[in-house]
Amino acid sequence: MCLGIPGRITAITSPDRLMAMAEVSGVRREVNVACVAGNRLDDLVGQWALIHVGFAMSLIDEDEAEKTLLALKDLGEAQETLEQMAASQEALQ
Amino acid sequence: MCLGIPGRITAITSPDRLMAMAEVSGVRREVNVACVAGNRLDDLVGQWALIHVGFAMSLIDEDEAEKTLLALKDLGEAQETLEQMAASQEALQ
Amino acid sequence: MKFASEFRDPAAARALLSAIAARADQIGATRAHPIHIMEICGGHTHSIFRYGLDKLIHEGVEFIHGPGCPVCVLPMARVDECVEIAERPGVIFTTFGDAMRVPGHRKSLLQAKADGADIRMVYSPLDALELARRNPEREVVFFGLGFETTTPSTALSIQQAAREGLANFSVFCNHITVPEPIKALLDDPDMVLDGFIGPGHVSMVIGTHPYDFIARDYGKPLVVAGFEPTDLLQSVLMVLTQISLGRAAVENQYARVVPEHGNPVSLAAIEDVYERRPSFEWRGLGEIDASGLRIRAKYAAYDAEEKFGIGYAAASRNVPEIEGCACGAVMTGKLKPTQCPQFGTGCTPEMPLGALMVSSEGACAAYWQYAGARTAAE
Amino acid sequence: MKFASEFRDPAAARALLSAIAARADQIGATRAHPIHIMEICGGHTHSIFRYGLDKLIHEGVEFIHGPGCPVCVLPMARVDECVEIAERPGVIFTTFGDAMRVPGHRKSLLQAKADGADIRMVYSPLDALELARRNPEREVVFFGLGFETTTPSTALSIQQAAREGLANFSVFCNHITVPEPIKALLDDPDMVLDGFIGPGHVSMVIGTHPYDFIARDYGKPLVVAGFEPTDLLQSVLMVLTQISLGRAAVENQYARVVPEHGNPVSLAAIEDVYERRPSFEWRGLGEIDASGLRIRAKYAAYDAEEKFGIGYAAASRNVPEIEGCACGAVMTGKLKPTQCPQFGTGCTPEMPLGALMVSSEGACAAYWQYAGARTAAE
Amino acid sequence: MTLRDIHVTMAHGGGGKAMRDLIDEVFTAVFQPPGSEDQARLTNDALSEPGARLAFTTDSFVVTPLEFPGGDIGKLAICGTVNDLAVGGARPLWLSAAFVIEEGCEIALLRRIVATMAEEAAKAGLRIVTGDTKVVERGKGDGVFITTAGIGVIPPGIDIGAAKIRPGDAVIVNGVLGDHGATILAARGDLALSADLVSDCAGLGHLMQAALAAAPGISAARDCTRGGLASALNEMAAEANVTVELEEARLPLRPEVVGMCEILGLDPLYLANEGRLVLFCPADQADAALAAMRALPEGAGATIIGHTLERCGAPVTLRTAFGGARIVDMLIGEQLPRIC
Amino acid sequence: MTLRDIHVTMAHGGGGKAMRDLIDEVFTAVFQPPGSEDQARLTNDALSEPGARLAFTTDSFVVTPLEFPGGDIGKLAICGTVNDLAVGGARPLWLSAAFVIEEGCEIALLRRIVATMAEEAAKAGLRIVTGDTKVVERGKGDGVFITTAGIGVIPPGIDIGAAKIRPGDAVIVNGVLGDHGATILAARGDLALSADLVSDCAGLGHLMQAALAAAPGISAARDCTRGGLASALNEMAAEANVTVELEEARLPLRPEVVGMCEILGLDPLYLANEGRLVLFCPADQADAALAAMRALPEGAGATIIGHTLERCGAPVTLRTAFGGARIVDMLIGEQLPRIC
Ligand code: SF4
Ligand code: SF4
Ligand SMILES: [Mg+2]
Ligand SMILES: [Mg+2]
Ligand SMILES: [Mg+2]
Ligand SMILES: [Mg+2]
Ligand SMILES: [Mg+2]
Ligand SMILES: [Mg+2]
Ligand SMILES: [Mg+2]
Ligand SMILES: [Mg+2]
Ligand SMILES: [Mg+2]
Ligand SMILES: [Mg+2]
Repeated sequence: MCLGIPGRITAITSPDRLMAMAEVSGVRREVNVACVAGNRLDDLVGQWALIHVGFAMSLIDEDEAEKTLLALKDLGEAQETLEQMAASQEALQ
Repeated sequence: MCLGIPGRITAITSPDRLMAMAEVSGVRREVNVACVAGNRLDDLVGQWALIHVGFAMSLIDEDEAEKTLLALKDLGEAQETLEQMAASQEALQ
Repeated sequence: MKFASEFRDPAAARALLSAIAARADQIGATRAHPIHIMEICGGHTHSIFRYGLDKLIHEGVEFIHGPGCPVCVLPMARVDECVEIAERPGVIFTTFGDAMRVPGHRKSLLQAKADGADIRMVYSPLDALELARRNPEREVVFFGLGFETTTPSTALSIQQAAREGLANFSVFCNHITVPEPIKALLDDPDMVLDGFIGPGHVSMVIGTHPYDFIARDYGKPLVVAGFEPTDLLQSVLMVLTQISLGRAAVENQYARVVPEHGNPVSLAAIEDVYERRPSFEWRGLGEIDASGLRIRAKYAAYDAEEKFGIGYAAASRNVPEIEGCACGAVMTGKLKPTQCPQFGTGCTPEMPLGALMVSSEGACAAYWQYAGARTAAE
Repeated sequence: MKFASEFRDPAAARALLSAIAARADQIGATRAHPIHIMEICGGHTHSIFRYGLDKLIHEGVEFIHGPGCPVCVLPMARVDECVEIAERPGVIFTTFGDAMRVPGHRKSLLQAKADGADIRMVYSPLDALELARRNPEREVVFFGLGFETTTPSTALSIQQAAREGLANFSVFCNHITVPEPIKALLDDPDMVLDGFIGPGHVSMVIGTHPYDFIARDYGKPLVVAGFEPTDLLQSVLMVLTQISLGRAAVENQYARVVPEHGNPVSLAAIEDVYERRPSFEWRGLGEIDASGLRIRAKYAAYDAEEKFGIGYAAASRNVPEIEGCACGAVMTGKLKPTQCPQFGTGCTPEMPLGALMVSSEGACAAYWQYAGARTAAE
Repeated sequence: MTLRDIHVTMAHGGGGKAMRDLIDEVFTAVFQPPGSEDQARLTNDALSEPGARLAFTTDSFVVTPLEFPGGDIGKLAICGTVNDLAVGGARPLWLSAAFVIEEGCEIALLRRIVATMAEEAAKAGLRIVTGDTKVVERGKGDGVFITTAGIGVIPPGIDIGAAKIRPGDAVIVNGVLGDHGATILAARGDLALSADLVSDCAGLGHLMQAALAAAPGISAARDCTRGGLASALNEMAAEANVTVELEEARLPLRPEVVGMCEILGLDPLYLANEGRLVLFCPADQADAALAAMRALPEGAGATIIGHTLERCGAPVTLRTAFGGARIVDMLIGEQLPRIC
Repeated sequence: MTLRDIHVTMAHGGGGKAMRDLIDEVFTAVFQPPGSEDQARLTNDALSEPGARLAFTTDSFVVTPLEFPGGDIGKLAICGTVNDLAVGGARPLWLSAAFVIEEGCEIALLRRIVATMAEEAAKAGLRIVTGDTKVVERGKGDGVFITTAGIGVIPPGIDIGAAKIRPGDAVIVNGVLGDHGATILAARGDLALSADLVSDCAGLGHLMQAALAAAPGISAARDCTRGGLASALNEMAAEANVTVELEEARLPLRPEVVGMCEILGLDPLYLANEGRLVLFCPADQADAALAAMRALPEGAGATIIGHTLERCGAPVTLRTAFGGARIVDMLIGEQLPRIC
């Protein structure tokens, strides 16, 4: 449910209707930015948002994304260590 | 202008709307008979009428038709006589 | 086909042609100095060419093709109005097939249909009524076109709509009458006509007396004629006979269909539904007094002019007709179709300039199609 | 694709799968006695099958596919009403593509379209608004369908229509909410679930707190998750970790998109436009209290139920669902799709019987299409 | 039978299982084309005979209503292409059939049409070897359109065509004219006319072969479809630079067709036929051609309707029963019913 | 130029002069078919070579919009039929083209379409030898539908087809997938999406000949049109009774196509292509085939996307980049955009 996809706001197309152009992998669509519009609409340009049925529903928090990826990386390294440990243990036996 | 064609009334199809079936050389069409309806609609059945744009506009007077044809026939015979006379006159010369 | 094929008998035709030739010679008619007989009705024009009567008849008898094709005399501005109505959203515009190709200034109905207007060909105004019944959410407009023959059918359809209270049916009324333009022609000082073949189906409705003035006031014979070839030839013979006898009367060759006083039901319907317009424009002939009918106020609900705010007013009629079109001169017998500078070049049946090229009853189209009087294109 | 491809990294996935396996072993989860984790959202179901996660994950972890596909849970009677509205003359019925194939008692929207209804697929309610602007003579109805994620877009569109005074736009509102059915599932005495993957895009709107009751009152962990494969695996790991630690909390794996308190603009729009219905029917789950939204009286002009006189009333809901359909049992995790007697015989994606076979997010269709769990037909 | 739908939906054109089911059950099961590749692979000995030529033709078929007395669009689609091959002296071998189906079309109707096609193909002695289906949205089609293409073989030695027509040729048709056009006019219903008429739709392959065998001097032939006899003759006479003189009294016309034309102000010479051909042959072979044609049901009404002259004036003229003469012109646009 | 109309009217389909003018000026003047009889008469030496077979195929083309980035319906109509011949190993020789035109269609548009067709036919080295036009009323068509049929010759010794596919064959496509489908989705405008995409529409006759010359062991080929790669593979694998295993990481996809699919919830494997084929060849000839294909512009993106196995489970499976696996099923109906 609720197919959503990250897109970058590239331009404000109609300030009074709160419409902006969003781009997903080179595909452009005009979207409504009411849900993510702060005080200055122009600040949206360049930002990433989660696009759903023609609406920018939420700005994507790049720091949080980074944190999630870091956690994955850490886990990967930990797993590697674990696996190496398991392998050397096996070798010892 | 005013393409009209003789058709035979074969049945009354809707007495209140004054509609009847007319037939022209085996082609049937429902026509309005308001213009030719006398007191008894049923009397129309079997009669010939001049059909124009879906209306029976005039009943065809068979006697008059006969008279016209007779006149043509007479003329034909007269012409023939004339021609024969001309021919024999030529032959005499 | 009963009451038709009997009147197509070649033997009878030969006799008639001989008799006509004899009369013509008797009068002294020659190719150089022909007798001019106008067949008023486009249906007669059609029969003449269809059966090749123009080539069979004595060379001293020349047919002049009159203004009796309602499609041909319809002014362009009126076609424009048809298109305007037909293009309104929600409208189903119904028309007889022959009106589809008449050019307007912008386009014909055929082109309007191609451009998306919902235009339907019908055989009868009854079919338009039926469409209105079946499509209550649409406005069905019938293009009322024609002379006195057709006029009653539209009137009866309007009366029927009124009886049923069919609120979505209306008629764009362009009905016109025959006697008035004939009078206009006769009043033309250049007029060359010697006699008339009268439209049989018009007289089936109005009888023969409306033509009395032609014989009485202008001294020209008129014979109301049927549409089969021997009908036509017989009528020509009757006209020639009158001429040879120095008479001028209204005679009825088509008595099997035409009652002397016309059809009372039709006349009553016409009287009930229509009134005369002060004047109406005829393509090539201009405005002619009292020659057009409009729908009476009591039937205003069925009058497309009222419904769509398109009133006929001579004042708004100043949209110019096409330049270089000689339709008027052809229709009045002053020019032959082939003498029109446009014939076959600017004006062909594929791309008609004048209306006489549009309908196969138009004199120019008949010359082109049946008589092979081609020029440039051939 | 930024913010997407990074979360599809195979190496990270491998690490997550190992960690999951370790946790599962630690808890003692086995194929015979698995941990049941429900992914509530159909989008998650879709990702699981698209990336083959069901086959990659430790055999002691079993995904139970929840009621989170709005197309799947739509009751048949409601589809019938869609068809009824769509078939009215003058209506343009707009819908998301996935709702086209859902069977009603008489027909689906796809069939209604084939039968002549003017039904158009749109990507956004904004496109429906635009259709209304461009077709002022038509009634444009938007089929409002979806959970809290989609609800604000419809609300904002209604507000926009109101601002513009677009009289020919309305919404057939079938929006439903996530927490209520979860509560209903948890109240089921046969319930076997050990934890939940929460729908990330719903929480993007409503935040994470609406799920607090799950941890607090029912002692089950819930992790709000993103839709990329590592998002899902990471969330599963987080659930397992909670279980292994004997904790039950609402956690947010999808913090890059989901703010703790949701989106205030969306929430305000929802509050402005909708109110809760006393209850709403879910296919397979029956009536659930306060689980559906309707349009408030102040926006009645934009409410298709008002406009077309189709009110939702539980009383009129007694049109029976199809017999033999086990959708309810599948949606509550009691049966696997393949255990439904209709699966693959009476019910296939070409001719779906139950809704879980219609949408590619439905558990049955996913089993059929992606997992190859074919039966009879193969 | 996995196809449970009553009507065609967009799904049946989507390239997936629904489409495959439709094609398999409705089309392939009946036509039984050889193989299931994207192209039929064919061989025929007659094609490799020295001097043999391949004949290739195509027509799209659109008609309202889709079913009418005497046939349906499927019968038209087979006969039309068979005839376009036949009039060139070719023996029809293979046909392709492509369908553009409007969303909402009844599947039962498709089945009936396909059955007619198979039957008519069998009569003509040929196979439908390849095909296609597309589905268009409602309002973007009209039930079904069918396009057939046909391949035939013209045996060595046969070389007929309008350019071969000579002054003095007899002009022959195989039966009454205009039945198809008049039948469709009535069947369409908008003019509310009815008549006991049946379309003349028929395959003329065997007839043409028989005529050619009996009268090897046949110079040219055409089927008289859209635009009727008049259009076919105008085209041919123009190309041959002759004048065709028709005799009105010899034109075979059913009374109902004449009646329909009188009512609507139409000319039967322009009415469409779907099982009528006009052929030209030297006067001294006309009797042989007639006899061969009359021996077959589709040629039972074969008759001479005129002859060719050195070009004089118009390409086609008509001597009226009446003794007059007129030009039979090419139709301008479509024939529109007249009232006035 | 006697055709002065801007738009097509019913008159242009009526069988008369208006129709002849349209056909002469818009179609015949450009295609220049041999002769003006109802059927083209053709000869080609390759056809009478012993062992040669005739290939015959047809497709109807319907597309909205009629013109789109990278092509128009005319280009589709030529390339589609060329490709259906080519994938059977046939050398395309002749085409027929039948047009069903909606009343109101712009004549200038027809001219553009016809020009594209002539150009594309020339590229493919073949002639459009016969044709037809019909006009349907507004609301009973959709601008133009074109049906082409094609005749080609399969040289002696060439015999490829799905039934010849063997386990271990490499599966090759000639370029990125789904460009056409995504381009049309965007061009249609109802979803208000735009992207700098261009249809992949192309004739693949030369490409297929080159591949066959370089890799004579090629077992089978299909163009991946409606239903996309997934549907072509499902059909072929089912017929060959093998399993095709695709590798997700090797599927060539443009970012814009992926983006469009992500936005709409579509799967690019089901998007239509009009210049893409999938071919099967023994693993040891794959490099030769690839090299030959890459030497031509329409094969520049040729790449191996998977291989065949003895049948195990589903006909087509996909190993995700991720290490998982899933079935790539036949599409059910049409692919509908999802939101949820
Ligand atoms: S040729 Fe054309 S313009 Fe001239 S009179 Fe005839 S119809 Fe009018
Ligand atoms: S197989 Fe069909 S009926 Fe059974 S649970 Fe799944 S969707 Fe419902
Ligand atoms: Mg053809
Ligand atoms: Mg043909
Ligand atoms: Mg032909
Ligand atoms: Mg095909
Ligand atoms: Mg239709
Ligand atoms: Mg094909
Ligand atoms: Mg193809
Ligand atoms: Mg193909
Ligand atoms: Mg043709
Ligand atoms: Mg259209």
